[in-house]
Amino acid sequence: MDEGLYIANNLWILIATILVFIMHLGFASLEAGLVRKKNTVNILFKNTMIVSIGLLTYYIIGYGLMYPGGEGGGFFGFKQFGIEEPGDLASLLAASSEGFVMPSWTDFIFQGMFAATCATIVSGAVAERIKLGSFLIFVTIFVAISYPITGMWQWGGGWLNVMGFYDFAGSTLVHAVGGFAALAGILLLGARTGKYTDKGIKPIPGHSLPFATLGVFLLWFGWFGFNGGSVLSADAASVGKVFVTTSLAAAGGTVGAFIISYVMFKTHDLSMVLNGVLGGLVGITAGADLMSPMEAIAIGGIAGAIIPLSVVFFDKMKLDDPVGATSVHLVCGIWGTLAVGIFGSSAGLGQLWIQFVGVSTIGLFTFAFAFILFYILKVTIGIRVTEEEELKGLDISEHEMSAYSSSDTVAYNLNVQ
Amino acid sequence: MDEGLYIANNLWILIATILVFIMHLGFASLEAGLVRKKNTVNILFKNTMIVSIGLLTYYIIGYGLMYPGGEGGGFFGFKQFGIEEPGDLASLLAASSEGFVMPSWTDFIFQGMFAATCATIVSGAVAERIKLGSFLIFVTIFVAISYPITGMWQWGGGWLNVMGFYDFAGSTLVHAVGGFAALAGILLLGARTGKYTDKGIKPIPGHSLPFATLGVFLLWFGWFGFNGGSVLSADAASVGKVFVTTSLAAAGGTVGAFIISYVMFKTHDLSMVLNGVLGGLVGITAGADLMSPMEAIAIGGIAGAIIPLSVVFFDKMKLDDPVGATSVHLVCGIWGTLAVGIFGSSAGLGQLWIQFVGVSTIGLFTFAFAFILFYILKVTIGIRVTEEEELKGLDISEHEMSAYSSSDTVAYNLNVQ
Amino acid sequence: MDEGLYIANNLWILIATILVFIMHLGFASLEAGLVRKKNTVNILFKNTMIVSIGLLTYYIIGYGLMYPGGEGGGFFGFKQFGIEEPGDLASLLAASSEGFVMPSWTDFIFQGMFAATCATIVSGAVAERIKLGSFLIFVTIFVAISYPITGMWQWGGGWLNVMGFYDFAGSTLVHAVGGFAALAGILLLGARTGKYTDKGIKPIPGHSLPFATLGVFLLWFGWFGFNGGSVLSADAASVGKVFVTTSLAAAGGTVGAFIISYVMFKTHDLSMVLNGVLGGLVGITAGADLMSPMEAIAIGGIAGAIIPLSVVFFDKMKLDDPVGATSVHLVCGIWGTLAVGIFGSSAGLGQLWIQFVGVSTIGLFTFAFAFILFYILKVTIGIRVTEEEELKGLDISEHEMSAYSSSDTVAYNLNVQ
Amino acid sequence: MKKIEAIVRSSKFDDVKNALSDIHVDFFTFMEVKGFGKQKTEHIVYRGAVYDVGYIARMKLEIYSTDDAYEEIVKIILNSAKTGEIGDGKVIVTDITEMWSVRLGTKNESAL
Amino acid sequence: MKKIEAIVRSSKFDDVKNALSDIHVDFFTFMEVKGFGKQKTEHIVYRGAVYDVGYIARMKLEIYSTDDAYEEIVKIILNSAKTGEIGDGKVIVTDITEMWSVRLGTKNESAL
Amino acid sequence: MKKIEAIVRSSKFDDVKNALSDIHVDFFTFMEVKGFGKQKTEHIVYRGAVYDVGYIARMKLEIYSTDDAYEEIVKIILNSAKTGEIGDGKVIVTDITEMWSVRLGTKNESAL
Ligand SMILES: Nc1ncnc2c1ncn2[C@@H]1O[C@H](COP(=O)(O)OP(=O)(O)O)[C@@H](O)[C@H]1O
Ligand SMILES: Nc1ncnc2c1ncn2[C@@H]1O[C@H](COP(=O)(O)OP(=O)(O)O)[C@@H](O)[C@H]1O
Ligand SMILES: Nc1ncnc2c1ncn2[C@@H]1O[C@H](COP(=O)(O)OP(=O)(O)O)[C@@H](O)[C@H]1O
Repeated sequence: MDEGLYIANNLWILIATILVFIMHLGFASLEAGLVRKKNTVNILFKNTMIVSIGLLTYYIIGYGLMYPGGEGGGFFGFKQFGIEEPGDLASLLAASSEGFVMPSWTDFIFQGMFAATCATIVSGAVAERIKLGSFLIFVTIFVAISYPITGMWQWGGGWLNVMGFYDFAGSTLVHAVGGFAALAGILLLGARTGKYTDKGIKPIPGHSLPFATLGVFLLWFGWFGFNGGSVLSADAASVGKVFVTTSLAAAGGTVGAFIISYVMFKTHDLSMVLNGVLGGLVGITAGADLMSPMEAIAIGGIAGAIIPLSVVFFDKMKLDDPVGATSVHLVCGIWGTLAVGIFGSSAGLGQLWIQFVGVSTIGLFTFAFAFILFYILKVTIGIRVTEEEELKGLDISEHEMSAYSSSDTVAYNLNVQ
Repeated sequence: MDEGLYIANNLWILIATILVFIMHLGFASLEAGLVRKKNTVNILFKNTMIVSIGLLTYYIIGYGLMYPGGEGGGFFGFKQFGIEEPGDLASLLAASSEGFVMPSWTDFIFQGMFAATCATIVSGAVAERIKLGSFLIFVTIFVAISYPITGMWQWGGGWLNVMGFYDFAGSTLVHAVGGFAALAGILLLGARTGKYTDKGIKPIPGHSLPFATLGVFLLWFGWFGFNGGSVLSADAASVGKVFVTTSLAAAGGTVGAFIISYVMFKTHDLSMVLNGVLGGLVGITAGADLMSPMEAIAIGGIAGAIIPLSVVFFDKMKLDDPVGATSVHLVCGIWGTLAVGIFGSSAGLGQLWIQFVGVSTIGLFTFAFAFILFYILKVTIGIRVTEEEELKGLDISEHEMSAYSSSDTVAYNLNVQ
Repeated sequence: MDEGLYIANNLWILIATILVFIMHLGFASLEAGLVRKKNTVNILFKNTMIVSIGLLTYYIIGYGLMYPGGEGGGFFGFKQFGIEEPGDLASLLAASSEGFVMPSWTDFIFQGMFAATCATIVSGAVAERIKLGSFLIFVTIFVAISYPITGMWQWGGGWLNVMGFYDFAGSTLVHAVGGFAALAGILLLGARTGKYTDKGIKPIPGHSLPFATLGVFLLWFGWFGFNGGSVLSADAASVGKVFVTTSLAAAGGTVGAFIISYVMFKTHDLSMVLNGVLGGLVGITAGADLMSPMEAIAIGGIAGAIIPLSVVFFDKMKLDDPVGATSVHLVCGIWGTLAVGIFGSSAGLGQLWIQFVGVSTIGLFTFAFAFILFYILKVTIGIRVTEEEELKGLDISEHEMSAYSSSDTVAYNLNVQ
Repeated sequence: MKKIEAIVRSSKFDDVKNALSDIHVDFFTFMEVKGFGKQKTEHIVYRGAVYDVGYIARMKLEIYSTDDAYEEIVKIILNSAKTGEIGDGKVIVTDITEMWSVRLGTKNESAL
Repeated sequence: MKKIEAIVRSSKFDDVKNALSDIHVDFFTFMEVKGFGKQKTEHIVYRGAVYDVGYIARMKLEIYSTDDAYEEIVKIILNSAKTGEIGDGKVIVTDITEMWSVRLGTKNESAL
Repeated sequence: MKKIEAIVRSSKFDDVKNALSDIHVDFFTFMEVKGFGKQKTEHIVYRGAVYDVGYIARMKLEIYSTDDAYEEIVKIILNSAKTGEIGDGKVIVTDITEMWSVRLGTKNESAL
């Protein structure tokens, strides 16, 4: 491959890496905005730790588990601890004669940013009541082991890949995986105190919708890298197409959630529309390169429309998810995976079945793994803070600090004399 | 064209697209910061909807209106609904033998991000009193029809282009267009209740200057894509130059607004300096590729200096603009357009005249379109909320929610027992 | 050089420029989050001015001082005011036959974004008590003169470069330089009123940890450009490697600060972990291209572990630094510089000595320059606000405004009737 | 000496203040309070669940006055705070045993 | 007429409110206050320095009542706000000289 | 029983608190209030328009005390809150009819 072309391809993946990185800020902002003031430090702390823990574990064993090399088609494999150094430029160019092959640095860092993402999804769903220590242990093990194993099934050339499963950028492999783990956590933790009362559901509004909105825009921003980088080259036609389908699906999701939430609730709930944007993005992720613009709008629009229904459904089931992570990532992740069998160039009953098999086997494995892990933590060190700690807020009880301090005995106001 | 070169060019436009996208977050943050707490959800909601509506309408008809193809030189044209798929890479490379020709995907998504921008400008100016429904209808029609028509006159090869009008990245086509529509809205809506009293002008400070500052930095960040992408290739010398002129103009705008607002008000008003940054950026946009660094500093500096004067002027005229959108986008947009005839490689009386013709015809058309559209909405469904709704805030009256909820009956403080 | 390759290289430096630009928002957010509410406008104002002043002075004389050209090896030089225009593409390509040579536009704007960074570091350390006017004068002179002179010693081909000093992206040249200037400021200003009392140290918590967290993520985001761009080309292997080492060092810093601050304080202090992320990033900056992933983790981990120790140490010395800038930038900057002699491909006692000489001579010069400049300001116009102004907050006393206004006589609450 | 406490609508605060100012009562203390009363409260919708806020934000004024002046002050407040709709609030008067000016160290009438 | 002021734990506010509601005392005013008392306060850690917040956030209720009803109200508050741990708070009763309804312009009992 | 209410400068709050602590008055309730008075308020400039904030943020302390102790408390507040400049605030004393401890269920002196 021509050096200029190689460099341009590599450059795009590196830039996509940066964009996926900033999705962690997107998640942190969104989740911080949707929890109560008294749990803000806690959620920010978790999200800061997650990205670092994710990168370290993915470096140490995750990458080796996810890309075991060899013949492929398997269920489990492991190559090595750490990653190999790439060769020099000449050998990289030579290896890329048939198409762009990334240097191992680039491949690792791009994939590493993805890995931590799925843990971040869990963080929002279990917010406001989980013990910090248990959560960090869960995340470390989950990202180190579970995520790369199911990832290998498809992206590492494993059995699902051989079977013909299609998941372009991770509607299943990242989003539904995060969502299934979140569901396990929600089930074992129980709802936040006071959420489901005899008199019905008590809404617990987030403390800062500006931060939530900031988070959603940053996620959309990062999604250009998430989906666009998943082309795995800077191919002029493909990346552009993915940008178009991704954006139009997000736009469709916005409008879908806008309409359905208005029909259902007779008002304009910003938190629903924000979830709708994300629903559209998650929905298109499995088939972003297969869809026409109109199909992208349809997939995104349906995903957005699902959001208010799904949020209400989970609340009916008393599955308490402060940020709507299960609706966005689990439900729309499943929808996006199946949509590959319904819309676009691969549509067909056969493909739909394979998609179903893919998302359900990965879902089962992930759910079981997460459930058992959370369960072990629950019966050993415990996963839930005490009711008193929950009432005070995790910021005081876990961090002994407050997100918005007034640092003087009194909040000195505008005109202190 | 060499494949590596083609890919690199295309990559830059895609990255510029992402940067222009994040300007929507910039606008949302800036506007949210400069309105009152009680209208924050409303402004965030509008800005979230705008970007999605803008992309959808631009896909459906906007792009076809703006780039009708054919002979050019006209006032109006329409190619088709939706966009054509680009050919394969070979045909794209072949088509680019004389210079980089973007794949249609790339072209559409880059242009689509611009389209929604001008609607966002209106949103800030009419904030805190406009009805949500009427605003969304306005934006949909305005972005779908008015923006692409005037856009075609220049960028679509229309009559202004043939005449020699120059507007590199849209001081007129985007910013002044947004500003003229904003002015029509302000005129028909009237000022916020309580702003202009017998005793003089009552300032209504924004509720979060940190968010406003965040917005301005994000806008500057995005402007690298807005102007840099408007080179329409990754040409090494041109893009670099545009980065330099854009940044120096922003720096000039900062200092210009700093000095003049200190001279006028004897204090350091952050909101003025932030508007000054934007004024400098809007000012350089028409001629970012034509100016030397010193000329860029001059254009930006003058734009920044205009800001405090313009803000005071509009207030004297009782034209109530909560975020200064008319000063930044309309006044500095006009200034930047004219500056192409005064500074830089195209300067000259002839060019100045053409610039004047361009900005005034586009201004007239846009103002008339927006005025009529707002007027029809006013006499049919109404455009202004009731005084009671305004007093309560649009968050409660239009969205039945609050941007910063304290979710418990009482705001549980630091040390709840 | 092939045109496609040249364009790709240039594109990366331009993108890195944008990333370094957004670090200014990162600093602004971090510092705003870590000061008290009543000083928020002030810190945002300073950070907005700094980036603009930095770009303007760097254009006018800074670049000429830092890259004087000529034989090299010197202590001081000056080429010219402003920058030369680059030649046309053909001449650029010709000049790049032996390796990528940036067009002057690109080089200037990339370097210009760095220059302002070191001033931003000072801004945080002297926050909440310095006079606005004096600070702006300091920054203007410091960035215009002191930063480029020491920068020249290494990056401008000066005596340290000849001697074999290594500072890849500026652990010393940017971060320690900012830190030394900050130290001079802290010494001459004294601590914030009420910080060090008879009864011990009174903590003065920041008013918004969400903003502080936002800032740190944006800084990490920007650091991909800061370090990645310092490769000075888009070389596929090098940039990828720098991304890996930079990210793993940040991850190491997070975990290092997490562990040590837990051991020391028995709690999870978010502000410490955030400083730990930055400590890791500063630490890897001098040798980001020389380290293996494991070495990067070690360097970052040690830097993160240093943070809590250093913060406590400075507080014991009664050196009051509201944001921890001296711990992050000065201490970890020195650590990172020395680490080049301890870890990685250049490690060795000889190199360690040279690293020591480099950081101490630059430190001495910078500290002396900053101290004298602050001292002159102190004895002439004064550098500290009055105690009354400090008590009221700088927002009211310097800006006559408030960061979070409730714009009505009373803060109209949720349910105003 | 009397202490007058008035709980009024936030939206009427400026009117009350101006009316007091017209009779040269320029000194008083106020604070934001919340009230449960006959007036129905707003409802809020969040993620599909509707709830009543349950209380209404109100302003409370405290005015220290002489035994002679208080009746007029009460009258002025009753007039200026009135809308006639449910939710107008209450005014109460209590006796002050002693009142001091911190600045002057003087007591009662002379402390005003 | 009596004015009852109760300083209670924030966490007991809902219980007090419900208990009052059970005896049909639905009208009152409340505000957030801070208290120094026997109860030890939380400590906060920030950048290595530990400090006590020094005060505890509490809720203050103000209820205007007739001379007949106030004893029951006080009893209900004493019961519902009690945890038995240090920090439960205080209830005081003072005499109201006059009470007015802004809406009705009526006085004392008829102003409730 | 007496109730002492003091409206003081926010900047004097810590001094008052320490002075009270010196005479072993460690229990009281306080809140942030706003005051209109003789003291001129700050002005704010926003986008070219100047305006007076119109009120000044102050702290209000409420101390329940025995009939014996209140005079000393008042004296201590008057001393410690004083700057001598306009704006120092007021202290008032009213009679409490009954006072209860929620925790102990005891009344008056024994409720402190
Ligand atoms: N008995 C009471 N004790 C204390 N405050 C009361 C009482 N009754 C009413 N209030 C206060 O007055 C406000 C208005 O009362 P409401 O019953 O809604 O209307 P109205 O005053 O017109 O009868 C309430 O929100 C509450 O703050
Ligand atoms: N003498 C007092 N004057 C005013 N408020 C008081 C007084 N004593 C206690 N309080 C209030 O009651 C709250 C609880 O008091 P505390 O001494 O902690 O517990 P307890 O009420 O169980 O004795 C305090 O935080 C304070 O707000
Ligand atoms: N008549 C009054 N009723 C209630 N509060 C008052 C009264 N007079 C003064 N205050 C309170 O005391 C504060 C200080 O009063 P001011 O007149 O400014 O100074 P000084 O107390 O020194 O005379 C005011 O801001 C207000 O909160």
